[in-house]
Parts: sequence; structure tokens; C-alpha cells
Amino acid sequence: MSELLHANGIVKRFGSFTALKGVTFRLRAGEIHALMGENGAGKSTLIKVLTGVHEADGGTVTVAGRGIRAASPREAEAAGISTVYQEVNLLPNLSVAENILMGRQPMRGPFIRHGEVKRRARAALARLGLEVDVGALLGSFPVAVQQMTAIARALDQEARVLILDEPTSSLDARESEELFAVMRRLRGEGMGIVFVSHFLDQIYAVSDRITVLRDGALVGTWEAAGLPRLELVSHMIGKEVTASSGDGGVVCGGGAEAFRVEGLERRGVVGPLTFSVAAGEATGLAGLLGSGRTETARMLFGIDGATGGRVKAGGEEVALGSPRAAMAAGLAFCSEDRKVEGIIPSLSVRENIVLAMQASRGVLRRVPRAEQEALAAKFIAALNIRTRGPETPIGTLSGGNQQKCLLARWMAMQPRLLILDEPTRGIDVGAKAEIEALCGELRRAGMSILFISAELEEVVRNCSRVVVLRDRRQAAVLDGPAISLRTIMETVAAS
Amino acid sequence: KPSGSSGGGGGGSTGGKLVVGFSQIGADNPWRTAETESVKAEAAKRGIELKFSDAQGQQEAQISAIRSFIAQGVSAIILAPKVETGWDGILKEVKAAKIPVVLVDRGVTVTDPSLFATLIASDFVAEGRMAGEWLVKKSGGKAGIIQLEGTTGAAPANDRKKGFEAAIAGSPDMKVLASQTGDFKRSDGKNVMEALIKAHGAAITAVYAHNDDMAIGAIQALEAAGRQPGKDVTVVSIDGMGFAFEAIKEGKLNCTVECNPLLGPMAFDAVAKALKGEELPKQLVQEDRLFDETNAPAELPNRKY
Amino acid sequence: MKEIRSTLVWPLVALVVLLVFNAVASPGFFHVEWKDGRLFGTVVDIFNQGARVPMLLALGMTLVIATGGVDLSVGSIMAVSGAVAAMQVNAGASMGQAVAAGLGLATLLGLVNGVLIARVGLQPIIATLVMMVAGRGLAMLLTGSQMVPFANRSLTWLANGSVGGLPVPVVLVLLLAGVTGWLLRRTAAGLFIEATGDNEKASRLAGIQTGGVRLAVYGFSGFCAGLSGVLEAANISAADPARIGDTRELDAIFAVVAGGTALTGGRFSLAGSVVGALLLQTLTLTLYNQNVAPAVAPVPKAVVILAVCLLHSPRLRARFGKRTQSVAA
Amino acid sequence: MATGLVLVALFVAAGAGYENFLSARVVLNLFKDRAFLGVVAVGMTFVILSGGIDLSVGAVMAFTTVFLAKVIGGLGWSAPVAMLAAVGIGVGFGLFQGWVIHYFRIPAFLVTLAGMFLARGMAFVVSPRSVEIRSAFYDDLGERGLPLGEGLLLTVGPLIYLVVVAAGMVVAHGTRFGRNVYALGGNEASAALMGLPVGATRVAVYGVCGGCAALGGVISTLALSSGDPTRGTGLELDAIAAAVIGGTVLTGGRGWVFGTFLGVLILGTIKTILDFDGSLDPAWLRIASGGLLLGFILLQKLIARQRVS
Ligand SMILES: Nc1ncnc2c1ncn2[C@@H]1O[C@H](COP(=O)(O)OP(=O)(O)OP(=O)(O)O)[C@@H](O)[C@H]1O
Ligand SMILES: Nc1ncnc2c1ncn2[C@@H]1O[C@H](COP(=O)(O)OP(=O)(O)OP(=O)(O)O)[C@@H](O)[C@H]1O
Ligand SMILES: [Mg+2]
Ligand SMILES: [Mg+2]
Repeated sequence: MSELLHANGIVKRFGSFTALKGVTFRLRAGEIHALMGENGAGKSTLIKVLTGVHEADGGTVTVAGRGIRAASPREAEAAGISTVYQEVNLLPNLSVAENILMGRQPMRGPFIRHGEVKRRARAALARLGLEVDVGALLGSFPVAVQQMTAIARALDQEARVLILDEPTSSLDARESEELFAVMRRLRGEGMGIVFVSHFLDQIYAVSDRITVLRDGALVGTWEAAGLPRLELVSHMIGKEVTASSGDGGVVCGGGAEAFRVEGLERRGVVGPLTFSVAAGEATGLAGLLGSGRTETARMLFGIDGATGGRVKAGGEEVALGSPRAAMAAGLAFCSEDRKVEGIIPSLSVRENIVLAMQASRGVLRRVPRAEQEALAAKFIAALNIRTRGPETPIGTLSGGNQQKCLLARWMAMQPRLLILDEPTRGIDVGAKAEIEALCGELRRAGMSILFISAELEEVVRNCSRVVVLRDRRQAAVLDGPAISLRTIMETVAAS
Repeated sequence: KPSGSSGGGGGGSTGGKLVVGFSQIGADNPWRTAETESVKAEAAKRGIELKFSDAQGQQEAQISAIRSFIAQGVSAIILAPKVETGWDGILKEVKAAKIPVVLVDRGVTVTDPSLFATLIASDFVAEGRMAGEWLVKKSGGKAGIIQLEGTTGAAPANDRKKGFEAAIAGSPDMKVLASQTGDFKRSDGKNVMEALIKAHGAAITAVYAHNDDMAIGAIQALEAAGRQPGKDVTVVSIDGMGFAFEAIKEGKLNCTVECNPLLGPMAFDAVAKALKGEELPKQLVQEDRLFDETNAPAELPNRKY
Repeated sequence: MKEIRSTLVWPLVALVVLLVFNAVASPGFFHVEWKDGRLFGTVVDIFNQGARVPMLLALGMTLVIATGGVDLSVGSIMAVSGAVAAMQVNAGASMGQAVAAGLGLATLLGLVNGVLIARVGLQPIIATLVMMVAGRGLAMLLTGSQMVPFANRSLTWLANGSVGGLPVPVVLVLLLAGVTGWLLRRTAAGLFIEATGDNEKASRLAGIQTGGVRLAVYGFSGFCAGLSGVLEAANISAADPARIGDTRELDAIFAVVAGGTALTGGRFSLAGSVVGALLLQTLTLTLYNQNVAPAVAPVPKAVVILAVCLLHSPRLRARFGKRTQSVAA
Repeated sequence: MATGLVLVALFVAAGAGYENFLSARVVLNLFKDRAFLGVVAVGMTFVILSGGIDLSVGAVMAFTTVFLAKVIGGLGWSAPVAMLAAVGIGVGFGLFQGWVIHYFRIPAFLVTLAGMFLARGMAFVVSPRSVEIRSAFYDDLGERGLPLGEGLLLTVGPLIYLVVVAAGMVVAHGTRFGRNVYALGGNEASAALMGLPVGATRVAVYGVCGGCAALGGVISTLALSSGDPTRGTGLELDAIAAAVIGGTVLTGGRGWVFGTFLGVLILGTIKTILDFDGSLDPAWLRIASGGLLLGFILLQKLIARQRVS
């Protein structure tokens, strides 16, 4: 099979830190090639070197036998490489259609054919099974739609190489399947596809070969069919792993009621919802894309105020008019949109972690520096955050590690109810287990968790109660033994 | 209420009252404020309705104000032009609407002298010259001078500099050590003087400021540096504001050349004549007097501004 | 901390270059003598004149810019507070009362800016533009557009006196800068300001009252401008409502940006701004000292600004082999 | 949208309050008097949309006016050649600023602040005082225009203004360059990752703005037949205000050229109202113009909010 892309001995340094240590990577025509590794292993960095975002400090890249020195994404695109980056890198101030066709708009003389732009955008999204108003601003859509838009943009280019950096991190099963179908078809047409994901199932479902990176170095490349899962994970984390049951089974219900949501709604948007959250247990919110899970969380946390209903804690009604009020009532909310609503990019890891705690204490009672450092050190260790140190700007961390810092921010608050919206988005297998374990600990300490995830297995594994949403309304509340993949799917799908 | 024709045109008046538009450059110094007050007071005295516009230093704003005056159908326009050039077009429009224009402060260069009725002017060059001549006489033709210029590019600054430098050109020992802008401000005058004292030290024997405010600032700086303004440093300025007279009385300022801002009465006299259709001389030059310790104390009680 | 220190280097380098130029071009530049119980010399002037306006304004402006805003109204607020203080002493108030009145009103006007921005949701440039125009009007209204001279010794002392040989404004402003800097780091205010400027949405979701933060920084900027206005009036024993502080907002913004605080908000450096202000003042006095004709003075000014810019340029620094880290957006 | 409504409302209100206000002449004057500002503001809109700012426009305009006066009057160039050269210089100056901003990654604020000083200084070097322009071409052009009846004439300046606005709208909305400007202002990093020509767009935007500033200078000389090195002080603030009032967001990426057009008219209307009133002293005049501006923006916000809900 012909080789499409060959990266040889790539070295990339950020200051004194070496993110890639002589990585070699080959992509054939007509294959789906998975790129695996823990958070911070260097996957995104390798991709950014291939597409000219970062200039390599060493090594060469050849595309279809020709040496290229992609100095910019523009040139990489011209060389036939089309990319979906990990952080959705689109333009929220432009329409969905424009985002898909930016730079490649069909023209009539010097003028853009706007109608044609929309038509092509609609077609590109339709290939992924998505139908939205392509004229609306991208920023008005949730992360998942934005991610689909980014994928549609990449698919619309006539490229020989397609690079997808965690494209499925906020898609649910159905969307992911649509994407895989497209990927398989493109593979059939001879395209080479690089695919990054932390979902092992997905990796094995689509990829032909797997390359593993660890700490910026190449571990090896294998045929997917000949690489057992356990061995793959061992390569990733650099340790022998044996099959372990994991203690992630369903935590049984029966805990005392900690919070009670009564008829909470935001008229025209979501609700009404009525359910209770038990102390020391996780309650899941399940539903399809756009079913209103995020909106429920935002309403609870007082970001978009509720128009009706109430929330009671221990029988007393709590005021949830603003994030601050919600925090005072013991709530914490970790947003799914880490780039826009999560990280403060130029502040350090330490500052990002203590931020919420500091905010709740107020301006005058500064968290002492020693305490800040202890806290940062504790979470860096506990969540295994890959950072050069607590003073590194969070913006320079890998996506998964940023997510861990945000989790740390809210765990440090020791809230009574922790709302996690897609907390494991972009997080590697090892870290997922760590986070689940940590949640377990928090629960045992009496904290309640409201858990939102597109990964139903995760919901099933962690939650003792699941509120199922359909069309922005509460469809059912499943309890304890009633929770299973099948029951949730059935409730979601019922009409 | 009676309304003028929307196409403009002269002779418009409201409620029998004469309406006159006054386009002023700005309100950025006491001299100009005094001028504005004088025009306003005179209008009130004569029962004339005054449409006042403050252009905040922009010629374009003056032009648009005049256009508004035309649209409102005023009977006459008093204009204190920011610069000399650029008035041809708008004054033609005014003329087409048959509205007489009285210029105050300074003239304009126009192709057709009939575009304005008359000019009630101060001659900035002459003011500078008077100050220069006085200083030459006072210092015996030998001085190390600091010149504090007005706002860069402003007509009074340009002209007062020109007049002064012409007056001292004949005396080779009259040396301008430094010439820096104090932006017509007291604070900037003081800041600049503070700096220049350090740079030129004892060589400074005279200060020429383009307005009284900067002179006062310079005096403060000189005193702070242990010099004696009015005695070992001769201080000359222009405008003749009340506080300058007081400074002369205290012996700190040596001389100020008056630039009379009280143009209101003359301006409205001219307006009245122009409206009656009388032919006016093209220029009514204000007589600017010079005050020093000999005649200032006597004048002080008469100062209204 | 390390980054902040490294951003401070470049304005300092520019300042040193300018000082070296002066040392060569005008021999008396560094001459400082003891006269009437105070230090006297060009360098003292740089600090004194620099403290009264650019430094003070830059102090407030730094925090405003750190939140991603800008304050165009500082010049007009200077006029208001100067006028109020002058009128108060003329009406028989003590220096303390007069200054308090001036600063109080100035802070209030700053807070009005803050309300328009944080509560009403106007863009900072527009809200403070309105204040710039209306504030000037207010100052002129209070004074009938006239200069307000006064003869209060203690008020005049504020700008012309000296403490231990140093001009009072220098002592006052450095003290204010020091205390502000210390407070910002002792409390969480500095963190909140930087977080608000860097990512307001995320900060709000983390529980920071970003509205309150913005309100406070505009209030503080008003306070600094007020103090500057009082000192300027005290300096010439008169308040100048129509002209004082005119266009000085640009000086302040320049000082802040030259000092390494990005206009887009986020990380800030008070020390950098102070150095930036000194740089600006040194430049001004250099032009006086070299007797550069006022008409062409803008040209060397432009050259120095460009030079400072180039020193800040990551690209150029990379050329010189300095290691830099870039923060992914 | 809201801006337009507010403008109409203001006009009607003022018409009720002041006689002769609601007339074709007043409307025409609005265009005549603001033509130069309007053109400059269109250029500024592009810069702001790209996430930048240009403080040099007023100084560039001033330089253009004295340059024209000098080369036409002093050196005897033919007026059209001189105008082309002037606009060329403006574009070149803008391109240079854009290049410095982009290549050296220096904040636009600082670069264009330096540009402002530079252009202003050069204007004073060309001529320290205002100069007349005597030229048959200017006299001729002054008489020409689009007759609107009633003896009203839409002169060349306002015509250029309208053409520039129309062209600006088409470019911003309908061309790749225009869309790239929005992309750049929306998120530079994303625009770069999308493979858009970030550098070329940024440099070009400042070129456009410099060209508009120079064109504003040309219009200004057409209206005044003179050059003046002090002209256009504070113009940058007016231009920025016009854009922002018109709905352009200062952080870039959102806004529209037509909004700026309305913003310019709003600023003009406020000024006209104050001129028609004519009874305010300078202090109240400033308070009133600040107050009117604020009232305007608040009203606009209110209407915009009502429409959303
Ligand atoms: N711009 C940057 N500046 C400094 N360090 C960086 C920068 N970008 C990435 N790094 C560092 O390089 C390392 C590799 O990051 P990269 O984003 O490639 O990881 P990844 O494998 O994609 O991880 P994830 O699965 O979390 O997305 C990380 O330690 C990160 O902190
Ligand atoms: N498939 C879709 N098509 C169109 N609009 C969608 C779609 N999905 C979500 N939206 C938009 O998203 C908003 C509600 O989504 P919300 O974030 O509440 O859902 P969610 O259940 O949290 O989904 P997820 O987090 O998986 O994106 C609505 O404004 C809706 O317009
Ligand atoms: Mg990654
Ligand atoms: Mg969601």
C-alpha cells in the first residue's frame, strides 16, 4: 500500500520542555490509523507539527513522497491534509455554513455565492446525519454541534489525509456511528485517516493500525487486529496491566435525600423537572444530544435562571439566582465547554485550581500561598496532572490535563452537590478510572454528584439514579436496579 | 409660531426677535471664555436671540454649525474662525442665503472679499512684535530667552512667534535659548519651564510666553528654582488677563500685551449695520495695548476678565 | 511571577537607553543638587512630573486594562476633582476636606463608569467616552468655565512641598503604588482582576463577581485620576477645568502597555506601568532638553514608541535568542 | 436595526422640538458635514472587525490635506494625480503599520499611536500652518454633484461617502477578504488553524483603513479647499464611536458597515440638535452631548433587548 504521510524523527520543544522526542509516524493510503496515548503524551502536538501549527525542532515530514515544510496550516491544507483539532477551533461569530466553507467559498467573480455556501454546508452536515439551521451563528450551538461542524468542514475538503483529534469526545453513540460510517467510506476511497480517541471501543471499531505515544516518545505501531486491549493499555501507560474488575459497580440507592428538585423549569427551554438527589450518591442525567442536559445543569447552577419550581436542600428551599448563590448553597458546576467556560488560559495551574475556592471565600480572605500550593500539589498528584509545575499557564497543558485541573477546581470546594457535565471528555482511560475512583471517594465522604455524560456506560457504572430527558422534558427517573444500558436506551428512544 | 422658509434665507426671525448665530472655536481657555461671555452678554443686552455653537477645536464642526445656522434661517452669523483657510465654500453658501457674516479674532483668506461683512480682528503678529520690541528695549538688546509657544499649529501661536522673532531679529544678542510648546496651559508652562531651567540655568534672563497662563506657570517654576521672576528674569506675555495685571502689580510679570476678548459690542454694532445694508470697512482692527509696571496698576480695577 | 519580571525588563531597557542618550547628549541631565532642603534636578523632575500625571493615571488604568477595559475619562475626571478641591478650599474648607471632596467625587464618577460597563453592559470605550465628554462639561459647569485660583498653603504643599528632600507627589504616588500592589497580592483582588480580564465567562462561573471587580477597578481609576487632578491643581495653585488632563488618557494607556500589560486583559504589572510612565516622562523632558521644535516633536516620540514596541515583540526577542513561551490561545 | 429606529426616533423628536429641523437641507447637511468622518469610520470598522484599532486616522487625514495643498499649490501637480498619490500614501502607510503589527506581534494600539505621532509630525513638517488650495479642478468639482431639486446639491464628497459605504458593505459581506476579516476578529488562532490568510488579511485591513483615512482627507480638502496640519484631532475617537454605536464590537468579529453609517449619522444628528438649540453654554453643551450619546445607546440597547425577548 502506498505511503501517504511519513513523519520521521520529529522533535518538538516548548522552552526547556521536550514534548516530542524523535517520533516517527507513517500513514498509508486507505487506512484508519489510531494515535493513542495518555493525556499529555504528545498526540495533539504531533498533529500540530504535521499541519504546520508548530514548527518542529527536528525531523522531516513527507507527504506522498514529497518533503514538505508546512509553515502554516494553510500550506498543510494545500498539501492535502485536512484536520479537526482537539479544541474546537472554529469561529463562533460566524454562521455554521460559513465555518464549514470558510476559505473555500464558491465564488461568482469576486463575490461569494451565499446560497451555494449554505447548500453545500447543509449537504456536508447531512453526511453526518445532522440537520441544523446553517445560517445561525455557530456560537449559539452546544459543543457537540460545533464539533460536528468542525468534522463537516474537514470532510468537505478534498483531502488525501484526514486528521481527527478526539472528534468524538462530546458526541454520543449515534453521532459517533455516523462519523465512523463516513470514515470507513473515505478509507475505501483511498484516504488516509489519523484518528485520536480515548475510547478503546471506538478505536477497535474503526482503526486498522494503532500507534502509541508515551511521554513524547514513540512506543510502537501495531495492526489493531493483533493487539489485545490490555496490551494496548500497557503500552500506553508503560506498565503491565492485568484484567481487573474495577470497583465501579452501581452504588446502591438508599442514601438520605440531600437535594430535591421540584418542578424546576426554564420556560421554553427545559423542564419541568422533579427528582431528588441522595446524599453520597451519583445521579445521572441521560438523554440524546440536545435533550436539555446541559441546560438543566446551567439552570440548577443559576447561570440561566429558572422561571419556575424550586430546589430544596434538607427540606429548606435554596436560592439559586446566580452561580455565587448556587455555590453558597453548596453546589459546584464543571462545564462541558472547558475552553470558553472553564480555563483561565494565562493563569497558572495553581491559580486555576484555587479559583473557585478563593471566590467563595471572598476577596479579603486570601487562601494562603502555602495552602494554595499544597492544594495544587495534592490534585496534581491525585489526578496525575501532567504539567511542568503548578506555575505553568494552564493554556499550555494538553486538553485532558486542562480538564483534570478543572475537576480539581471544583473538588477542592468540597461541595454538597457536584454537577459534572461531560467530566471525562478528552480524558484517557487511566485518568477516567482515577476520576471515577475519586468520585467514589467524594461520594463516600457524603457528597452528591449530578453526572452528565454522553457515554451511557459511564452513567450506568456510577449512578444510583438516572433522570432521563427527552425533548427537554423529564421522561423518566430510573432507580437502582432499574438502571441498565437497555432501560436507558429504551426510555430515551421511546416516543 | 412663525417659521422661516425651510430653504433658509435671510431675515428670519423668531417672535420678532433677531436671531444671530455665533460659531466659536472652543472653550479651552479663559481668554476665549471671556470672548464668549462678551458676545452672549451683548446679545442679551440688545434682546437678540443668540444661537451659540462651540466647535471644540474643530473647523469641520464650525462649518457644520454654520450650515445649521443657515438651515435655521438666522439673520446674521458671527464667526471666530479656527484657521484662516478653508472658508470659501461655506461662506459662499452663507452668501447665497443672504446672511451677513461678521468675523471676529482673525481674518480668513477668501477669493471674494464680499463673502464677509467685516472683520473685527486682533493682530497676533503685531502682538508678538510689540512684546518683542518691548523686551529688546527693556533688556538693552541682550537676553537669553525662553519662548513658551502656544498650541502647536494654532494661528495665535504661529503669529505671536513670527511677530516676536521678527522684532528681535535685529538684535544679535537677543538669543532664543529654547522654544517649546506649553500648549497655552498654565501647568504645561510650568512643567516646560522647570525642565528648561535645569537645561539652561543662569543663561536664562527672559521668558516670552504666548499667553498669560503659561507666563504664570513659568513664574512659579522660576520661583521654585530660586530665581526672581520680574527681577533677574524678565517675563513678557500676551493677552492682558486680570490675573496678569495682578502679577505685574506684584512685580513678578514685567509686561503683557493686551488682546481684548470683549468683542461683543463691536461685533453686534457691525451686525446691526450689516443688516441695515450699510457698507462696512473690511477690517476693524482692535487696538491692542501694552501694559507694564508703569500703566498696569492703574488699569487693574477696570479689568472685567 | 517570573513572566511578570521578564516583561518588566523591556521597558527598563528602553528607559536605560534613553537615559544613556541623555547622559551623552546633555551633560547636566543627571546633575542633582540639594537646594532649599530638597533635591533639585532633571531626574527629580522626571519623577515629580511623572508621578503627578502619567504614573497616577497609569496605576488606575493598569487595573482597568487588566480586566480587558479602557478608561478614556481620566482627563475629565482630573478636571472635576481639581475644580472641586480648589472651590472647597476657597469656600473655607481645610486641605483634607477639599482633597477628600475631590477624590470622593472622582471616585464616584469612576463608579458611574463602572455601573455603565458592568451593570448596563456598555462597551468600556463608549461608556468612558461619554464620561470624558460629560465630565469635562461638569468641571466647566462647576467653575463657570473659569480658572479657579486658590491660596491654600497646605494644598499647594501637596504638589510643591517635599518630604525628606523628595517631592511630595513622588512620595505619595510611590506609596500608593506600593500599597496598591501589596494589597492586590495580599488579597485575592489581583487574581480576580486577572481572571476577569483573561476569561470573564469562566471567572463568573467560578463564582467571581466579575461585575463587582469591574466596578471596583473603574472606581479605583477614578480615584487615581482624582488624585492626579488635585495634584495638578495644587501644582499651579489653580484648577484649570477646561484643559487639564486633556488627551492624557493616551499617555496612561501607553505607559501601561509599554509596561507589559496586554490591552486584551489578563496578567498585569503595576511596576511595569510605573516604569512605562517614567519612560514617557523621560522622553518628554528629553525633547525639551534637546529643544526639538514642537512641530516635529511627534516624530521622535513615534520612533521611541516604535522602539519600545519592537523590544516587546516576541519575534524580535526570539531573534536575539531569548527563550519565550507562548500561551496557546 | 435598533440603531436605525433610534435614529429615526431622534430625528422626529428633534423635528418636533426645533423648527426647520425636519427638512431636506438638514438631512443633506448631515451627509455633507460628515462625509469625511463617514469614510474614515468605514475604514475603522474594518480594522475593529479584525480585532484591531487604528489611532492614526486623524493624523493621516491631516497629512493628506497638507500634502495635497503642497503638491497642488506648491509643486503644481494636477489635482487628480495628487489625490491618487495621497490615497496611495495612505494605503502604503496603513500597510506598513499592519505589517509591523503582524510581523512583530505588537499591539495595534501602540503601533498606530506611533503612526499617529509620525503622521502628525510629518504633516507639520510639510506645512506648519493651514494652506489654501487654489485649483481650477477643485473649483470645478465644488460645483458639481447630484442635484436633488430645491436647489439642493449632493456634492462630490458625500457621493464618495455613499459609494464607500456601499462598497464597504459589499466587501464586508460578500467577499472572501471581508469574511476573513470577521474570522480574524472572531478568533485569530482559529482562523489560522482553518488555513485562512491571517497575515495578509491583517496587513490589508490596515491598508484599507489608511486608504480610507487618506480619502477622508481628500474629501476634507474638497469641502474646504485647504490643508491644515491640525485637522482631524480626535477624529479617531469619533470614528471608533461611530462604529461602536453602529453595533460593532470593539473586541472584533461582530458588526456591520451599515451600522457604522448609521452611527455617523447619529453623531451628526446629536451635533445638529445642539447647534439648533444654540442656547447652551460650553459646559452644558458637553454634558448634553455626553448625555444624548448615552441616552441614544441606552435606547438602542433597550430596543435590541425587547426584540430578543
Ligand atoms: N503551547 C504549548 N506550550 C507549552 N507546552 C505545551 C504546549 N502545547 C502542549 N504542551 C505540552 O506538551 C505536552 C503534550 O501535549 P499534547 O497536547 O500533545 O498532549 P495529548 O497527547 O494531545 O494529550 P490529551 O490526550 O490530553 O489531548 C503536554 O505536556 C503539554 O503540556
Ligand atoms: N442536534 C441538534 N440540532 C440542533 N440543535 C441542537 C442539537 N443539539 C443541541 N442543539 C441545541 O442545543 C441546545 C440544547 O442543548 P443542551 O446543551 O441543553 O443539550 P444536552 O442534552 O446537554 O446535549 P449535549 O451536552 O450532548 O450537547 C439548544 O439550544 C439546541 O438548539
Ligand atoms: Mg490532545
Ligand atoms: Mg451538554
